[in-house]
Amino acid sequence: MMQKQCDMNDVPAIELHNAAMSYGGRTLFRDVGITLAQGSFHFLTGPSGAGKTTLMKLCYGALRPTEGRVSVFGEDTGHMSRDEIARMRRNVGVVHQDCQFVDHLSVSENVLLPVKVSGAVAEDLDANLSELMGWVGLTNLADHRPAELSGGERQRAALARAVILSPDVILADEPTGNVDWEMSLKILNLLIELNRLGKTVLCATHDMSLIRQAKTRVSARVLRLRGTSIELAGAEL
Amino acid sequence: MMQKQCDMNDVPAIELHNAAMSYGGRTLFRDVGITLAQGSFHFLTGPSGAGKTTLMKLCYGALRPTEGRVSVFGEDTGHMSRDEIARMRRNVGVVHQDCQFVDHLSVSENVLLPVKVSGAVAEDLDANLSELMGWVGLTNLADHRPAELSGGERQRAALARAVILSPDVILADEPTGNVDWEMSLKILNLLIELNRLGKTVLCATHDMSLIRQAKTRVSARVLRLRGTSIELAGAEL
Amino acid sequence: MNKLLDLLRGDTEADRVVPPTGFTVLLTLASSAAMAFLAVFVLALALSAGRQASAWEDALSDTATVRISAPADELEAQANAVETILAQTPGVGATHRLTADEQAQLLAPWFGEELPLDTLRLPILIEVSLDGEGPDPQGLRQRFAAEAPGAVFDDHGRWRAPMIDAASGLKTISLIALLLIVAVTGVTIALAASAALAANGQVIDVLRLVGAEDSYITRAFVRRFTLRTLIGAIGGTVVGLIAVALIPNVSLDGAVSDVGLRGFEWLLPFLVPVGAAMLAFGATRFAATRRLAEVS
Amino acid sequence: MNKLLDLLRGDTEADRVVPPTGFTVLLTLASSAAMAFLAVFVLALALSAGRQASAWEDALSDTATVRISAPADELEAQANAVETILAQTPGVGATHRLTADEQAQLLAPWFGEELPLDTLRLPILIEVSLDGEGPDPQGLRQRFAAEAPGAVFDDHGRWRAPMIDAASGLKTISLIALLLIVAVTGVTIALAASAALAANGQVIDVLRLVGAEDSYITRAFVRRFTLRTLIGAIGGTVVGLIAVALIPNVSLDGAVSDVGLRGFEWLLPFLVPVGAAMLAFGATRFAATRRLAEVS
Ligand SMILES: Nc1ncnc2c1ncn2[C@@H]1O[C@H](COP(=O)(O)OP(=O)(O)OP(=O)(O)O)[C@@H](O)[C@H]1O
Ligand SMILES: Nc1ncnc2c1ncn2[C@@H]1O[C@H](COP(=O)(O)OP(=O)(O)OP(=O)(O)O)[C@@H](O)[C@H]1O
Ligand SMILES: [Mg+2]
Ligand SMILES: [Mg+2]
Repeated sequence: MMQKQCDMNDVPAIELHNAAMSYGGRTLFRDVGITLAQGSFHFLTGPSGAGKTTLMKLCYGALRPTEGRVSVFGEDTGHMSRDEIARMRRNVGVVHQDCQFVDHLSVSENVLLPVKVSGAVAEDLDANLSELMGWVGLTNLADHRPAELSGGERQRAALARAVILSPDVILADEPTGNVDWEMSLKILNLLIELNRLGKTVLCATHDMSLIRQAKTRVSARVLRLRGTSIELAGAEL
Repeated sequence: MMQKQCDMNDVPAIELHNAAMSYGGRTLFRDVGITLAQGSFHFLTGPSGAGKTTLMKLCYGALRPTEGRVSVFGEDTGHMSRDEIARMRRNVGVVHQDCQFVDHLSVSENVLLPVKVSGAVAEDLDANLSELMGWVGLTNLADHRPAELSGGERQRAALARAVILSPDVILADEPTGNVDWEMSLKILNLLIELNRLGKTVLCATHDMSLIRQAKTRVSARVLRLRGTSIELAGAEL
Repeated sequence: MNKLLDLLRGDTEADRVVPPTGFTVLLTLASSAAMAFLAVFVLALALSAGRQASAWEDALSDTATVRISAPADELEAQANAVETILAQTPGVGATHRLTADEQAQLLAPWFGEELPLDTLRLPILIEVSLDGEGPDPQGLRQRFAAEAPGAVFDDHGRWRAPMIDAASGLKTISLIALLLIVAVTGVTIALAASAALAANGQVIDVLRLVGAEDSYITRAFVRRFTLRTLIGAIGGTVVGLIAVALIPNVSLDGAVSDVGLRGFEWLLPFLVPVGAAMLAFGATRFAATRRLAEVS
Repeated sequence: MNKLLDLLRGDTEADRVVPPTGFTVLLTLASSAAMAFLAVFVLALALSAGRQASAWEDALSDTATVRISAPADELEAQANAVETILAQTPGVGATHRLTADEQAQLLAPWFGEELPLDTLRLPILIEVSLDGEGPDPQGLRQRFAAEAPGAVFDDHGRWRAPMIDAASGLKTISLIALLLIVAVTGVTIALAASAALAANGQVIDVLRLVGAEDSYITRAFVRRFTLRTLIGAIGGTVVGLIAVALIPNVSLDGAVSDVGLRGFEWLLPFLVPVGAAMLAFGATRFAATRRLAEVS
C-alpha cells in the first residue's frame, strides 16, 4: 500500500547516533545510540518525565536532536524537508500520548485522516476500516465525536488511526495507559500481530506486567531511560 | 480552610439514589445506589467505556443523572443553582482524566486556580504550594507551561490542583494512568494520607495491582461497573 | 454604567486567566481602532455637511426680492401697498427699498457702471429678508395680484432649491454612513468577542471545573474585552482626529474645505470610544453568558 | 489568479477538515459582508460626487461673458475687435453676441419685461463658451485693455470657485473614505482569518501528525476562508446595491439626489467581492504559513 522509502532489509528502520536532547538548559539524555532493526519489537520504559515521549518525537521528526542524528530508514530526519517529513510519517504510525483528534470530525473520519491526507486510493478501504474499528472495539462509536469517547476509547481510536495506512513502523506512546488489563492484552496482541507481519514496533509503557506478558510471546527488547542515558533492560523483568 | 456545607458526620459525602445514566439512547447504568460515607475510601473500576468517568461527573455536578438523584453532603445536585455547584466544587477536588489546564498560565498558576476563583485568602499559601509541588515532584517545573509537561507530570499537576484547597472529597479519575509504578505508589500514598485526614476518596482506576496494594494499607472498598449495574467487588481481588 | 466603572477598577487576579495575547486580541484592538477611526472621520463629515447646509441655506434663502413695474403714477402707491402687505406677512423680516445707486450696482455686471439710470423708467426693487422658512409665496402672490398687480415676488427659489438640496443631501448621506459604521462596528466587535471566547473555550471549562462562579468568569472576559476595545477605540479616535485636523491643509480649499470640527464639536468624537466600550461590554457579556450555558 | 480558480473547483475531502461552523465563520462572513456593503455604498457616493463635480463644473464653467461698454461710435468696432481676439484665444469655443431680446430677457428678473431697451444705450454682451479650462483670464484682459479698452471679461469665476470646490471636495472625501474602507476590510479579514486559524491550531497539529503536507493544509484553509469571504462579500455587495438603488426614492431630491450608479458604473461594485476574495486568499495563506512554521 505504501511505497517504502528504502526496501533494503539491512537498513535499520530507526537509528539514533549519539543523540542528545535538552529543553532549554535541561538535558534529558545524551550520547544515545540505538538501532531498531526492521521487523524488531522494542519496549521503551523509564520513569515519568524521563523523556520517552521526547524520544518518540525524535523518531517521527517532530523534534530534532540537539546533538547527534536520527535516521528513519537510513534517511537523516535533520536533512529532510517538511514535505519529506510529512511523507515519512505516512510510513510511521504514531499513537500519540495525548491522542490528538480533529474535534469536529467523527471518530471514523479521524481514523481515516491519514488516508485522506496521503491521497492514497485504497480499494477495500471501507472493509479495512470496519475490520479495524471492530478490532479496537469502536464499531458502535464510529459516528461519535472524539469528545464523546471515554479515555480508553480515545486511545484505541488513536491506535486505529496509527495503523490504518499499514505503516512499516509503529510508535506507540503508552497505548495502554487508560485501558483495563483485558484491553491492554488485546492491544498488545495487535502490536504483536503487526510485528509478525514484519512491522517495526516501538512501544513506550510503564506497565511492567505488559512487558512481561509480551516477552512470553515475542522476542522484544526493553530500552530503559535512566538518568541521561539509555540502557538495555535485561533479565530483571 | 474550607467551610463545610454540612458538618453532620452521618450525612454521606456522596450518595446516588437509583441513578441511571444514558447518552442518547444508550444506557450506561441504571438503578445505581451507592453511598460514600464521609471519610471512606473507594475504588471505582470496570472496563474501558463502562462509565467510570461519567459516574464521577455525576458526583461533581458536571452531569445530571437521567433518572434518580445524586447528593453531595446531603444536597441534591439536581436542585443546586450554578453558583451552588461552583461552590460545591471547591469542596470536591477532581483529578480529571484529561487533565485540563489553562494553557497560557504556568503550572503553579494552574495549581493555584481553585484558590483564585474561590477568593479564599490563605495565609501560608506559598508554603503550602511549594510543599505540594515538592510532593508531586514538580518543583522544578513550577514555572513551565502545561504543554511542556510529560503525560505523567500533567497528571501529577492535576492532582496537586485537586487538593490545593484541601477539599473534603477527592475524586480521582485514573490518577496513575500515565505514571510508573513507583509514582503510582506515591500518588496512592497521598490519597491514603488524605483519607487518614478524614477526606472522602473515590479513585477510578484500571490498575488491579494498585487496588491490591491499597487494600493492604487502608480499608478501601471497590465498586465495579459491570453491564448496566454497579457491584461491590470482593475477595477476588 | 456603574458596572462599567467597576470593571475599569478591576481584579487583576481574574484578569490573568484570559490570554493576554494572540490574534483575537489583535483583532479586537484593530477592529475597534479601525471602526473608531472611520466613525470619527464620518462624524466630522456629517457635522461639516450639516454646517455647510445651514450656511448655504442662510446665504441663499434669507432674502427675496419684490419687483414693482407699473405706470409711473401708480408705482409709488403700489410699492407702499407692497410694503404694507409684507409687514403683515408672517415669515417676512425687514424690508428695504433699493436706492438708485444700489440698483446701478446690481446691474453693473451686465451693463457696466455707466448705465444712465436717471433716464430710465426702472422698476422699484424691494429687498426682503426672510425669517425661518419665509412667507408662503403662493399666498403672497395672490395678495399682490389683488392690491399691487405690478408687484412680482421672487424668492430666488429657482436658484436656491438645488443648493440647499445638495447640502442637506450630503448631510443625510453622511448620517446614513455614520449609522452604517456604528452598525458594522457593533457586529464586528460582537463577533470578535464571540470568536475570542470560542477560542478560549478551554479556559472557561477549566475555570468551571475548579469551582469558578459564572460571574467570576464573565467578569474576567468582559473586563479584558471592554478594556481592549476601549484602548483600540481611543487609539482609532485619536488618529481619526489627527486625520480630520490635517484635512484642510492637505487637499481642499474653498467651500467644503470647511470639513473638520469646530469648537465644542471636538468633544463629540470622544463619545466614539465610550460607545465602543459599551458595545463591547454588552457583546462580551452576551457571548460569555451563552458560552457558559454550554458548560455545567 | 489561476490558484484562485483552482480553489473554487476545490477538494471537498480537504474541505471537511476545516470546521464548517462557529463564530470564526460567522465573523468572516459578517465582516466581509459588512465591509462590502460599506464599500459599495461609498463607491456609489464617490462616483456620484465625481459626476456631480463635473456636472457643476460643466454647468458653471463653460460660459463666460464679455461686456463692452463704450461710446456709441466705438462700440461696434470694439465688439468686433473682441470677437477677433476671442477667435484667436485658445480655450475659447463659440462666441455669440446677445441680441436685444436676449438682453431684455436677462434683465427681466430685475426690471420686468417692459424695459425700454431701445431707448437705452446698453453695452454689448458676448457670450463665450469655453473649452476645457478656458482661456487665461489675465492674458485676455491685457489684450482687451490694448485693443478694446471698453471690454470686460467676466468668467463667472467668483461664482464658480466655491461650487466646484464643494463638488470636488466631496469627491476627494469619498475617495479617502473608500480607501479607508478598503484598508479596514483588509485588516479585518486578515485578522479574522488569523484568529480562525489560531482557533483551529489543533486541526493543523493533528494533520501534520498524520502526515499531511503543508500545501494540503494551506489549501484546505485558504479555500474555506476565500470562499467564505467571497460569499460574505457577494451578500454585502448585493445588499449594498439594493440600498444604493433605493436611496433616491427614500430621502433626497434635487441636485445630490443623483447619488447612485449610472450605466456601466453598476458593474464596478462587483469588483468588491473579487477584491475581498483576493485579500482573503492572501491573508489566509500568510496566516496559515505562519502557523505551520510553529509545527514540525
Ligand atoms: N516543550 C518542552 N519544553 C520544555 N520542557 C519539556 C518540553 N517537553 C517536555 N519537556 C520536559 O521534558 C521531560 C521529558 O518529557 P517527556 O514527555 O518526554 O517524558 P516522558 O518520559 O514521556 O514522561 P511520561 O511517562 O510522564 O509521559 C519532562 O520533564 C518535561 O517536563
Ligand atoms: N458526551 C457523550 N456523548 C455520548 N456518549 C458519551 C459521551 N460521553 C461518554 N460517552 C460514552 O459513554 C461511555 C462511558 O464513557 P466514560 O468516559 O464514562 O467511560 P470510562 O468508564 O471512564 O472509560 P475509560 O476507562 O476508557 O476512561 C463511553 O462508551 C462513551 O463513548
Ligand atoms: Mg510521555
Ligand atoms: Mg474514563
